[in-house]
Amino acid sequence: MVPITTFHYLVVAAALFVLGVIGVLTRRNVVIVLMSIELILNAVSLNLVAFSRMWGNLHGQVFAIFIVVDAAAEAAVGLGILIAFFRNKETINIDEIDLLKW
Amino acid sequence: MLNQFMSYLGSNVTPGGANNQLWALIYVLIIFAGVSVAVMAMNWFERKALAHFQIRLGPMRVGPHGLLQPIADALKLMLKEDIIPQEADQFVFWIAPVIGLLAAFTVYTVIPFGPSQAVSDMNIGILFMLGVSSLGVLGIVVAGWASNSHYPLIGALRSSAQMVSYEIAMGLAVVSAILMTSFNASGTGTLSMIGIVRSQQQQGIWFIFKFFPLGLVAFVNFVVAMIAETNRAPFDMAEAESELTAGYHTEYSGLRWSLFMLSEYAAMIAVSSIAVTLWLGGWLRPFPNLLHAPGWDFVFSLFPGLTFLGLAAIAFIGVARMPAHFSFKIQRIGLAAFAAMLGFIALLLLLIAIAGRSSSSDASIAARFREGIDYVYWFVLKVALFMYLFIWLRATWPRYRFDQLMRIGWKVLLPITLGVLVLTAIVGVIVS
Amino acid sequence: MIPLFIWALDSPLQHPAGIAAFLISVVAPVNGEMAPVATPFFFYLLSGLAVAGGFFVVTRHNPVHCALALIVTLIAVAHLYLMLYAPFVAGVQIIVYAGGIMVLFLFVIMLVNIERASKDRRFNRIWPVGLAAACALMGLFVSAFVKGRGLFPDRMIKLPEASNTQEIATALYGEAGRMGQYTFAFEIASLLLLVAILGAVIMTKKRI
Amino acid sequence: MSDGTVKETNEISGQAPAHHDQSHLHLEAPEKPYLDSNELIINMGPQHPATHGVLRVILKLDGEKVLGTECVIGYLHRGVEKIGENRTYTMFNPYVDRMDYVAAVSNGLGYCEAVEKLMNVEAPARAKYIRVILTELNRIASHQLWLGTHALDIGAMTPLFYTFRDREEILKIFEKYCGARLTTHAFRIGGCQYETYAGFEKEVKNFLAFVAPKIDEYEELLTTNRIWLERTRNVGVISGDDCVALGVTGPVLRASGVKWDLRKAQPYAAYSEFDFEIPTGENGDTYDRYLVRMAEMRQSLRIIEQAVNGIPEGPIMGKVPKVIKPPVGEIYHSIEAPKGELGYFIVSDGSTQPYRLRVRPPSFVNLQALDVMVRGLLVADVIAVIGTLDIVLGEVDR
Repeated sequence: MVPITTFHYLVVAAALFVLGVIGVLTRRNVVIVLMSIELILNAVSLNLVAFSRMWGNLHGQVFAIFIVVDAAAEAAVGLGILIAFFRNKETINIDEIDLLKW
Repeated sequence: MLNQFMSYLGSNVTPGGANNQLWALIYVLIIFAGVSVAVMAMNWFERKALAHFQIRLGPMRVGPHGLLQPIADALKLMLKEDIIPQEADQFVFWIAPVIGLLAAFTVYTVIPFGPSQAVSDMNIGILFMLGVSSLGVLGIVVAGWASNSHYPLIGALRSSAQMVSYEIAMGLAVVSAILMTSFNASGTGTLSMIGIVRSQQQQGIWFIFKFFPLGLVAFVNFVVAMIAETNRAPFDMAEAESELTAGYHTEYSGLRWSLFMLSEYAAMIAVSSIAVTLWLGGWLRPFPNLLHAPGWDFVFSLFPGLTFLGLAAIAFIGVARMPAHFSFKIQRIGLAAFAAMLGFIALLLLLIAIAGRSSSSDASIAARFREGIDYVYWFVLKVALFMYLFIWLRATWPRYRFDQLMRIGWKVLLPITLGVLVLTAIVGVIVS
Repeated sequence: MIPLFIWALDSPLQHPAGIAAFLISVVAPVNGEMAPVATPFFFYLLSGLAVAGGFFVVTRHNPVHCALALIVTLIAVAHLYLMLYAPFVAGVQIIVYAGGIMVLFLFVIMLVNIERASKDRRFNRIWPVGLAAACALMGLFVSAFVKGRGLFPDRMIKLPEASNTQEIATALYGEAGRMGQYTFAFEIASLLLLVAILGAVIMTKKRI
Repeated sequence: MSDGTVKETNEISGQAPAHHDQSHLHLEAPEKPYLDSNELIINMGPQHPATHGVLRVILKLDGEKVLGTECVIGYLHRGVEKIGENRTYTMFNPYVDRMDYVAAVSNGLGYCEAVEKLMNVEAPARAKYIRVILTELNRIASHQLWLGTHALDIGAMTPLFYTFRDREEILKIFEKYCGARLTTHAFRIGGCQYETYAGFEKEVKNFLAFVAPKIDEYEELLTTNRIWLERTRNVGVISGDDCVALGVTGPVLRASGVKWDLRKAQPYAAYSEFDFEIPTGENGDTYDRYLVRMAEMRQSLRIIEQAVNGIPEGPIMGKVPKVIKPPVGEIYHSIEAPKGELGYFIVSDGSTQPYRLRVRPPSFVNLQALDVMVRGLLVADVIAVIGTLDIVLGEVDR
């Protein structure tokens, strides 16, 4: 078999990234949109860790940890907004979230 | 093969380590079987102990003193009709208990029953344990949701909130123990489970007694958090029988239900193992440094045999106390055979202890074998004490209410563990 | 569940490891001192699982199924981290992502109206535009990878793995009184988390 | 929770539309000034481990907070009052035991005394003393059963077995006295049918010596237990005024600070001759009700001791005709049953059968307080409050 190189990891990350983008752009359910964002973040941190391995230093891994922190913050705030929104409009469809004020 | 086994016994490496893949596999099988048997034994013991707390006898009919009751239960559960509610989400309903079980059993990969008696020695061992045991909550949440019913849903929401909150206190308590490993010459701590026990050995103190009140406080906090984490009384809100019928597994029956029970008990043993490893010196026998003469080694190595001898004696007393009526004949024979088996094991262990003693200086196979038995014995004994604690609490205390539980988790345990962590760091810096 | 299971049994940290190694030695004999878990077979298996999980996240109707698929992806990616000699990141990924964030997601899915959501249309009104944009992005990636294949060297430098956690700690917190390279960023991240917690609490509370 | 689930519950409630219309829960059209993401309606019971029989409580929840409750009763309705109209006075006597089956002796006492009052006969002194002893024993048994099940509901498993062990001793005395353990039918109109068996006094005294430390044992397990305190203090608070307005009686009323006990207020049987106290609480919460009941058990021991020591000699049956035909008239007589005021209203047309018989069951009336007590609390507290009300569904549904 071909030995696994950084390039292989990049391809996987790119595939995850594109899947995430498709999810963000096409799904209606906000929860799933948030999940797709998590996919994108994962793709990015996979890239970073792969590069970290490629260069043989730890910067990529540290950044991956920061990305996890960011993902946690993003999920908390995003889901908080979602709950608040659901209370008011009783919907989580992205099509119906079209007012700047309610 | 035999030679390899002997050479393994003579070696001092973890099976997961270099060139021991085969033994790693065997260890996985041994641990899987061992944990399953332990869960069954725990099931029997809990029923009997609880019964005696409550002035009852508990199971008495299936086998002498109900010894075969867990087997009968397991058979019954396997043969029961497997019901999936029509409105349930079939796939998720099916997979939920499997998630819980996998999470509960996966944790055993890194539990060190001895310095070389573990499946693997990961350098992120404790992180791995916390992570995998936090996956167990997924099984519960998903089970409650998939049942498509109100009580399971409430139970699932309760337990997910509970487990996520208590994980924080638990993690902080663990961190303070890990911090203690770093107070050595090199100033470097370790996350490896084996490394943690080794550093207790090197520092000559179990971490429960380290910086006296601090280790103890962290340990107590961990114990409270671990009871909450495994959904046991007095924190068994998720399956509070009198409130939510059976909580998240209300709709489950038969084999699937037994998988939930299996994973609950396996998780109990797993978290107890963490507590033992982090604070109670893991496989170390009491006073390994104070009483380290070979003579003391011999005395302590007699303990496993003596324990089994005691169990055999109890079983023989049971035989003697059985009614002399002829209808008890089979039970008497069965119990006597069980007692004889225990006695035989005791004899074997004592023999090994004596044989291992005579050549304790060189690394003979008997000596290695004796050491291995010692390690596993002390580890299992400590875990068994925790199991008794679980039963004791269940028999004694009422159940907390959900908001009180969350209050304890966030307003009591979290600040205390944080304070202990900071104090441990300060004291450690001052001392070293 | 396969990744979880594999993760259960492999331990690339003390190479070679566990049952995964055993399986590998049966499936494809390994030669040399190459870590057995870092074999192409495992790479393809895990990346396949990750991509399949991502695919289901995007296509499944039911949000809970999506969440489960995402968990599979996350755990598979954690494995990939392990293969890349980043055990600490993998551990953090499991604890924070799979154990924390995904439970939060499931919690919210159960709170909001899922019955109706699962009967609704899956995709929004402008899905063709979105899909086209994503395809364009994919084209960009493909062209970049095809043209820039040489930009990524094939080397894979072995990182000292046993001290991985320690080195990350050094980078984050510094060493012997010196501030680490990322200490300031780390503090900022903690501030970010604090703000996020406060924001989430304030937004979800009915009356403060 | 969701549209689907709310509809589903409505379908279930829809089985009883007449009842449904009077529902104060507004199940069909919940008024939501503020849309709530987690409002759900669940049915607790009639098959539920903690509803003590076949009580069905419809709970409207906001998350875990109770917004309102509605009790659906009648699953155990046997038409006891109607049966009474079709039986002679004597024949109806065993039926009353089946109402509050954990305190059957009290039920019988109330009925016999009501009929005696209607007929203007009085039971002899010895019969009255025997009645007091058995009734107070039964009060202890009832409270013990309450304590065990209440503690079990709150999660303490062990007290149940302790209380049942000790209740067994009481049931043994009952069995020796009249041959039955649960539905005793111990008394007859005009007195008692059976003379006490040989050694009765001694056994009762032995029991008193046996049970007093056991009550301390229960208290040791619970009274100062932190979890028990947290689960019961300030839970299900009801004020004395509310109790009076709702007609709540018994330990629930006394725990709210109202010193009202029919044994003192309107002494019946031989209660005026004994020295005992009425324990009262202050806060009217679940913990006070627990304390009041524990104190009542001790007071009952005092009463029994005095009664056993002072039991007079003499006949045990008053002068009652063979065929009981009370004069035309009506009577309301009530006694202090373990759960509260147990009243019998009997209208006689001069025949051998009551024209109308009406029972005022304490459980039924006390159950009304449930809604007042649990609003704003959590689901777990509903369990605690149902337990603390000490209801018996046989009596609620009759």
